[in-house]
Amino acid sequence: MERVMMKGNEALAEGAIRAGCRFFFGYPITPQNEIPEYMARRMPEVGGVFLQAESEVSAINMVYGAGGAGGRVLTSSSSPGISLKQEGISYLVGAQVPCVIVNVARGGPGLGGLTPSQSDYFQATKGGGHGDYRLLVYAPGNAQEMVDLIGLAFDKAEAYRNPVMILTDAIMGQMMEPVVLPPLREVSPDKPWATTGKKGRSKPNLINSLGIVGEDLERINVELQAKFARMAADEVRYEADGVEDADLVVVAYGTSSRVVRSAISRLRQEKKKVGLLRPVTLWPFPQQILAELAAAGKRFLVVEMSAGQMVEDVILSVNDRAKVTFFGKLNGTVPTVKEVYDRIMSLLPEGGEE
Amino acid sequence: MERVMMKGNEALAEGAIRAGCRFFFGYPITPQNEIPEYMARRMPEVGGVFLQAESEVSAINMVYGAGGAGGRVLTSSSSPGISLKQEGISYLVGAQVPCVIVNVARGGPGLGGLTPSQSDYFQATKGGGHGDYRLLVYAPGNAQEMVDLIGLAFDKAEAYRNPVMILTDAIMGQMMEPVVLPPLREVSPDKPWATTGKKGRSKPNLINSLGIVGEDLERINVELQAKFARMAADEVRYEADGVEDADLVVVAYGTSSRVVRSAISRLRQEKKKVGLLRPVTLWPFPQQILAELAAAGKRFLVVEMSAGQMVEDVILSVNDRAKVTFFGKLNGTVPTVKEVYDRIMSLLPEGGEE
Amino acid sequence: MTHEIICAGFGGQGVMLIGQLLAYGGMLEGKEVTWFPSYGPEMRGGTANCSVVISDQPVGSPIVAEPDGLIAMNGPSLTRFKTAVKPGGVIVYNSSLVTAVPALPGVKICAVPANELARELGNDKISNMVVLGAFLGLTKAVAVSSIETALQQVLPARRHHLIPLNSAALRKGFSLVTE
Amino acid sequence: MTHEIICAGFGGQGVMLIGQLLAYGGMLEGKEVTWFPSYGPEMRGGTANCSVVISDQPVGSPIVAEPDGLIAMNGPSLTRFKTAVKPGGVIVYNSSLVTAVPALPGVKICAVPANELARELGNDKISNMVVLGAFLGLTKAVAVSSIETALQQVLPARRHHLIPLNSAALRKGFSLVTE
Amino acid sequence: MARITIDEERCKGCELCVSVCPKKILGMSERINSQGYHFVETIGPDCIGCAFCARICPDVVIEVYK
Amino acid sequence: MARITIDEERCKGCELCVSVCPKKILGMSERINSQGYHFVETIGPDCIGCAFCARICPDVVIEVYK
Amino acid sequence: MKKIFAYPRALSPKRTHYCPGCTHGIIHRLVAEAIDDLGIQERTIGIAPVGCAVLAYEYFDVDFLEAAHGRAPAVATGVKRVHPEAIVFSYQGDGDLASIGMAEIIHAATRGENITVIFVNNTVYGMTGGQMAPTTLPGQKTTTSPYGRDTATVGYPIRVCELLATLDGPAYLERVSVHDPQHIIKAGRAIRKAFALQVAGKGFSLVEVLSSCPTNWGMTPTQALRHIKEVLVPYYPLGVFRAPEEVSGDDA
Amino acid sequence: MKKIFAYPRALSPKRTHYCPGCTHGIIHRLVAEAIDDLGIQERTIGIAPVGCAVLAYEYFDVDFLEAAHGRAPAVATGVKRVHPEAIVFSYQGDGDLASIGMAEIIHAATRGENITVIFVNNTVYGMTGGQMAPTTLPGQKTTTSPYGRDTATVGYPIRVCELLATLDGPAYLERVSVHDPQHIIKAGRAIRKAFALQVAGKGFSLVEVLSSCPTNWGMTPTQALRHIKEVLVPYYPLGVFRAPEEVSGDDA
Ligand SMILES: Cc1ncc(C[n+]2csc(CCOP(=O)(O)OP(=O)(O)O)c2C)c(N)n1
Ligand SMILES: Cc1ncc(C[n+]2csc(CCOP(=O)(O)OP(=O)(O)O)c2C)c(N)n1
Ligand code: SF4
Ligand code: SF4
Ligand code: SF4
Ligand code: SF4
Ligand code: SF4
Ligand code: SF4
Ligand SMILES: [Mg+2]
Ligand SMILES: [Mg+2]
Repeated sequence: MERVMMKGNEALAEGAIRAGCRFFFGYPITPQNEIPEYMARRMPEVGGVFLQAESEVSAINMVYGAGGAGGRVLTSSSSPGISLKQEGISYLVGAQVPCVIVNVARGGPGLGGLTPSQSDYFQATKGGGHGDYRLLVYAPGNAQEMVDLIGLAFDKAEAYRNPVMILTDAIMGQMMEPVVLPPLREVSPDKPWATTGKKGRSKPNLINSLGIVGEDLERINVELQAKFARMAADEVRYEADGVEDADLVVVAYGTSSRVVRSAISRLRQEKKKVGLLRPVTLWPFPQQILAELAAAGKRFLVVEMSAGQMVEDVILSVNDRAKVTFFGKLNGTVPTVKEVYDRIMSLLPEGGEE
Repeated sequence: MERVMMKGNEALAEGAIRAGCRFFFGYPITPQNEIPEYMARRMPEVGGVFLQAESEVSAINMVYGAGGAGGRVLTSSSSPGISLKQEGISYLVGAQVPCVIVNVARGGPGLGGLTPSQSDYFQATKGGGHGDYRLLVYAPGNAQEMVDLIGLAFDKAEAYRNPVMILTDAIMGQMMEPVVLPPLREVSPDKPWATTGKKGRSKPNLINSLGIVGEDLERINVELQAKFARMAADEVRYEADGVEDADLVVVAYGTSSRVVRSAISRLRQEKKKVGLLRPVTLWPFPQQILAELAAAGKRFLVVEMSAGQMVEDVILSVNDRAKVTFFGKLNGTVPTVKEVYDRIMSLLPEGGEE
Repeated sequence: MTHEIICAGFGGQGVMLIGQLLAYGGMLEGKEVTWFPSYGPEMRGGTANCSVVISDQPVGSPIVAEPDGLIAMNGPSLTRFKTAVKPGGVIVYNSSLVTAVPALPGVKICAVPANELARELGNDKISNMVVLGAFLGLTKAVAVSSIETALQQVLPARRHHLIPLNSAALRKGFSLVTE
Repeated sequence: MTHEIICAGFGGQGVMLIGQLLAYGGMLEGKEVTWFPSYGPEMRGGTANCSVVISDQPVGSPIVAEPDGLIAMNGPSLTRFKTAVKPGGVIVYNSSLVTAVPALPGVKICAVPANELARELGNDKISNMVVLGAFLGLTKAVAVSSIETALQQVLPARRHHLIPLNSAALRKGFSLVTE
Repeated sequence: MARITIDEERCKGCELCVSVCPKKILGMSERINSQGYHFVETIGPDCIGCAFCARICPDVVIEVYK
Repeated sequence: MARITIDEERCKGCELCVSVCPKKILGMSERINSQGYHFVETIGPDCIGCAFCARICPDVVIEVYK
Repeated sequence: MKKIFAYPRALSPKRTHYCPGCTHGIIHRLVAEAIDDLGIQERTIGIAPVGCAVLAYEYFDVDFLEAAHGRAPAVATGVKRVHPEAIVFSYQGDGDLASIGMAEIIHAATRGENITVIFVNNTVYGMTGGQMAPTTLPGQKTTTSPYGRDTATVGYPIRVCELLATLDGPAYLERVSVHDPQHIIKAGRAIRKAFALQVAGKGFSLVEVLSSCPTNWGMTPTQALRHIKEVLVPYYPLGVFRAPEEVSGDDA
Repeated sequence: MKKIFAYPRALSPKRTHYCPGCTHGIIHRLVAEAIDDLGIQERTIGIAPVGCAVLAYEYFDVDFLEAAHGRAPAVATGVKRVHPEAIVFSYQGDGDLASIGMAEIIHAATRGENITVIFVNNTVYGMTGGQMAPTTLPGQKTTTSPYGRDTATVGYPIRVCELLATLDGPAYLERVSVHDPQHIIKAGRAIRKAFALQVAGKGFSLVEVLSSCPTNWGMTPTQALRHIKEVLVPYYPLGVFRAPEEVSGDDA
């Protein structure tokens, strides 16, 4: 199990290739350029296709074509580019085209900045595009998860015929960390629905999201909702660290969970009862464990690099606003370990404020 | 006060013109085409500009230019087209450019259908684009409100230097109803920030959302959040009808509120204690009144033409999941009065199920 | 008092217009009204229909699911909507294009050979007005004179010369069921 | 034991590389490590810096706000980061480009005339390695030999002929502070 | 010696075939099909099998034999 | 009789001016400015005021007098 | 007697939703005949646009994907890259291709993407009710140019073949019309050639077909064909704008 | 002695963030000089792109809007429609204008929108670290064409002036270069003319400037200028692609 140092973005790209991804369509944008650049070098080596699209809009529609035709396909971008893909994402869900979409998020709104951010949580989990839809959303917590979750993402995308999003950020993408790479997988899942040319089939295949008559559209949506319900039941992932004996559970994902982890490890040395609940899937959200922890009397601190987005899902899970406190940093800056440490201290029983 | 019959879309268009809107940029899409078509005829009559853009993406960026230059500017579209505008909307908020955006929503996801829908609620209220941002979102309940709220929308957009969205649907847009039109207003609000050419100013004006250094971006966001807090405090609107003595409060907006109203008026004749709470602003959401009603012991039924979106905000307001029931129709069909009636009956104490 | 009406037929038969006239007429009489079209791909070639509500109260849902009045200008429309009509309701249909005579308990059904009558008046295109006239005669939803005023507002000026003809068709339909 | 290090300098001075070498060396010694660059418009012309964490524990935040080690290749970098260094920490700076000698309570400060020393070795470009060597001598964050192994992996093959030179620079810096 | 077949139910009565038939042997029926269209019919015997009618028909109503 | 002025702090040491001066009287200084760039300096007296250096300078470092 | 004009195999027997006399139907038939002729039905994949041809997949008996408005060339690219041996075509209207989809068509063309584009130019947005298109003629009245297209404020129509002909990527570009049987035969040949070139791996091919929209032009179908002949053809000259040297003649 | 070459008034005194030797700086100066010459500083409004020139607003002493990537022509259109008397220009890179912004530039051009576009073609995405652009030359190595641009798989560069010259809308299109003082003078004249035409209400004008990116080309600034002269100019011929008859000569 050789460890190699890789940037998160490159680890993700190599992870995708090892998971059998052979089609990449994307458009340059900082801070995710390492992904297309890596793919440009690497895809020809494995007989895959790297194509730089003329825009994010075009890229997501190439993904729609490639995924609809049965290819294992990836696109990546960062916040403004992901906004441009919203129509396409809605189409992908509506037509049940599997694919993986990576958002290496940066600060917004608008042009914003190249600094890391977690302010695209709503967009990823509630649906930035139109219509009732859900993406399965993974939030890696380190470079190793960049590798592991992208592999999982392709499998899940195809199992559910639904796009899967990896929501990460500038820090996770730019940071180098040691990773262990899995072997190259050859995948050729059966996709009887894919448009390949009829090839003797009696009925042509169709990739489509049109329901001209209201009842047709309703039927499509009933089917989608049933699928989302299955995903919600089966796909929740999270990491719980020291939550059993904790008075306070800090909920954080991705980069902010790392800062929180640093703060908590200091606090633990000081014998404070603080735990970390790190959602790995942002949708479906780990509602149940949070509800259970709430029932067990814990209080919660949500730390995000945003004005407060995931905190809504925490409140919806805990169903008791009074138990939830929020600490956010606005796009552009990352909370320091000290800030988080201080905030937790202020919330602990012995911390004074209570 | 002459009443004239107008389609909702046309009422909205005329309302915009009477409120001083002189710039319209848009791209055709059903079921909102009456808006650009009306503008194409009407704008030249009032010395305004109607321009059909080459796409929704282009339209929203023309709006950015016109709004940034100080014009009172409108764009309209329907669900897929609104998805395409998400990057632009995020830019408009980031650069604090006032404008009004109309979504005459249709069924999704994807191409969906032309049937009415309320499944773009999340997109409108939580932010379909990237970054932490909010739009002021109005949901008209009849043709008269199409006229009145669009006028208000322009005033608020300029007061807050923020885009305002009108979220309505295919039924509200296509339906004809009598309206009373206000007189034509001449507006020339002072916009010292607008790009007009320096015209002797010592400092050039700049419309921008870039914060290259993290701290700059944080400052921009702190300013925006302060503005959103003011909007949240001052701009909530709703209609409460018979909620005081109600056991059950039905929460619904736009088209579904009309169906609910029909059902409730039957139920009232049968002496059932049912009230209607109709949010007129979807953001800021009428949290407080709902919290108060919950505190007074009411239960809630949320009716939406979606798989359940506003219901999250109702739960967040009420902060007690047990009190809230949801009835949704999936994109494509509208609940019938009878369906709503039956559902309410099943929830009333004497309705049997309890 | 609330009238909930569906007008349906082939595209081009003018069912949207008679729906609008009903709503407009209602408004002129001080009522609350809504008019709502079915639209979209159905419009093209196929059938078209619209819902009209005329009421003393503010109108809730503008979509009529269970009409108390149905105007059916062709066979497919009649087939599609007739069973939805509420007991006590009225159906007026264009018997020039519909052969089967439906029977529905508790619903008043009235056949109007509209194309023939319109042709007698010299213009095939006003068969919709004949049927509307008959509908008004049976339901008194709005007065014929209100529809005539509405015509002035709904028709573009270049078509105003057709108003007398439309009037005549309306009155012909009306008298057909009232005399 | 955790080392939190910032390497900073002008773009082109090779500060990113020495950061990566530190992280890579740490990894080769079985440690948990992270390397994180500052990037963006700053890269161009201006200053560049990176954070390195080397630890026995899984690394939390990869951003070093309060370093216990600072490598500063130029004046602006030293000015920007020196006050953040924790008590007990170490600063190694390139005295060829920095004139002012700072004094900070509880922080060990070491001046390395890196450009001169590099030039002595025959190549201006390896001043970064000289400073890194001195930093390793003072902190023992990783062994010089680990950095030498890391060089093999970090440098592209076409640059491997430069490894002996880099090695010499490292050792020169190391001996400067240890001998 | 040629003839055409007409799939009456597909015909939309657009009259394009009528307008191009060199022998002027196509005309519109008095009857309508289930879609409400007056469909096309042959009104003369002199078909030369030029297939102009078939080629211009947007609804592929006509097949030609020769 | 001509001369140029050099705004040393703006200079990025790109040497474009050096490459176009017909009189070869521009060269790079040993010194660096606050941005770390070796800036340009005049190394000869024969300026003819052709302004080639000024025109090609991307940073508008040079003004020319004649 | 032999059947000399038969219903194409690649066309499904369904009735179309097109308006009476709309030439979309003719173009569908020509595409189906080309597929039949070349024997490629089992490996053809179509991309339907958003536009009146949104339901094209109902009418062709081949695999299909419905693209977002204007994005058919990008979708076709995705499909073709996964199945280089498949024959991939998009069918697009003038609003779809020349307005919202302008970037996608230009870039597919300049990439020389080995696909075939059937571009139906009817100078108007048919499906959405007759709004102005990038191809709407100067002075032409539409629902969004109610006073006639005013070039002073909204500019000039775009000639797509001429535009694409400045690129190095395309292998074949031709503009045809379907306003009479003779031109329909020529149009059929052009469409067949475009597909044949793709089969031969020659790269990007596009056939622009001048088409009618009697509904939104406010004309009878016969008047509409005359309008194509008398007004459209003079503005949009017919002809070949790019052809590969290697493949000669109509029967390529 | 008189100052014969002075810092332009319309340029702010700030230091730019451009790399040493990057010709973006020269082009900025030429734009500022045109504004000075025509005396329009008080009524000029610029649109900055996303690209290396993203901070252009820091360097010009005129009102500015920052556009989303590729959308500057749409933003300029919005501004111009509100202030027809203002002089509106966009400043765009080749990725911005010819890739993501292709639809916007073509439609602004075909509308004959009375704006001026300064199009900086450096055959690469400068800001994001040297990825392939639509203008990247065949065989050219970039970070996303690491084996050299392969026309067989990613197609051919786009020549923007030639493309836009097929439209009826534009009033003025010229391609210039800034690789030596003589060409810089010509480029300055073209830019001045483009602005002058807007002042005269003649409609859409665009000047394409062949520009260097020493950083991403991996060259010294001097080598980069030689590369423009020897490699870019032959591929992208300099010259006027459209000029209004009414306005003649360089001093229009
Ligand atoms: C993103 C988006 N914008 C707009 C529309 C609405 N729309 C549907 S079809 C169409 C234009 C159709 O015109 P054209 O492409 O010329 O095809 P035609 O109907 O004339 O054949 C438009 C604007 C849409 N569906 N999606
Ligand atoms: C929607 C969106 N996509 C991508 C980007 C990232 N991006 C910024 S600049 C740029 C390209 C710049 O290249 P060019 O336009 O040629 O300008 P240059 O830097 O070469 O002057 C890209 C892709 C972005 N900011 N927004
Ligand atoms: S085949 Fe020719 S002659 Fe015969 S009906 Fe058709 S058009 Fe007329
Ligand atoms: S062309 Fe076809 S659809 Fe039209 S009338 Fe003739 S047969 Fe009927
Ligand atoms: S003005 Fe001419 S001669 Fe003088 S320094 Fe500049 S380039 Fe040389
Ligand atoms: S061209 Fe300008 S920036 Fe470059 S060296 Fe000369 S003066 Fe300095
Ligand atoms: S609207 Fe026009 S293009 Fe569409 S089907 Fe009808 S005639 Fe054809
Ligand atoms: S990256 Fe290239 S284009 Fe950008 S500033 Fe540097 S040299 Fe100029
Ligand atoms: Mg069209
Ligand atoms: Mg560039």
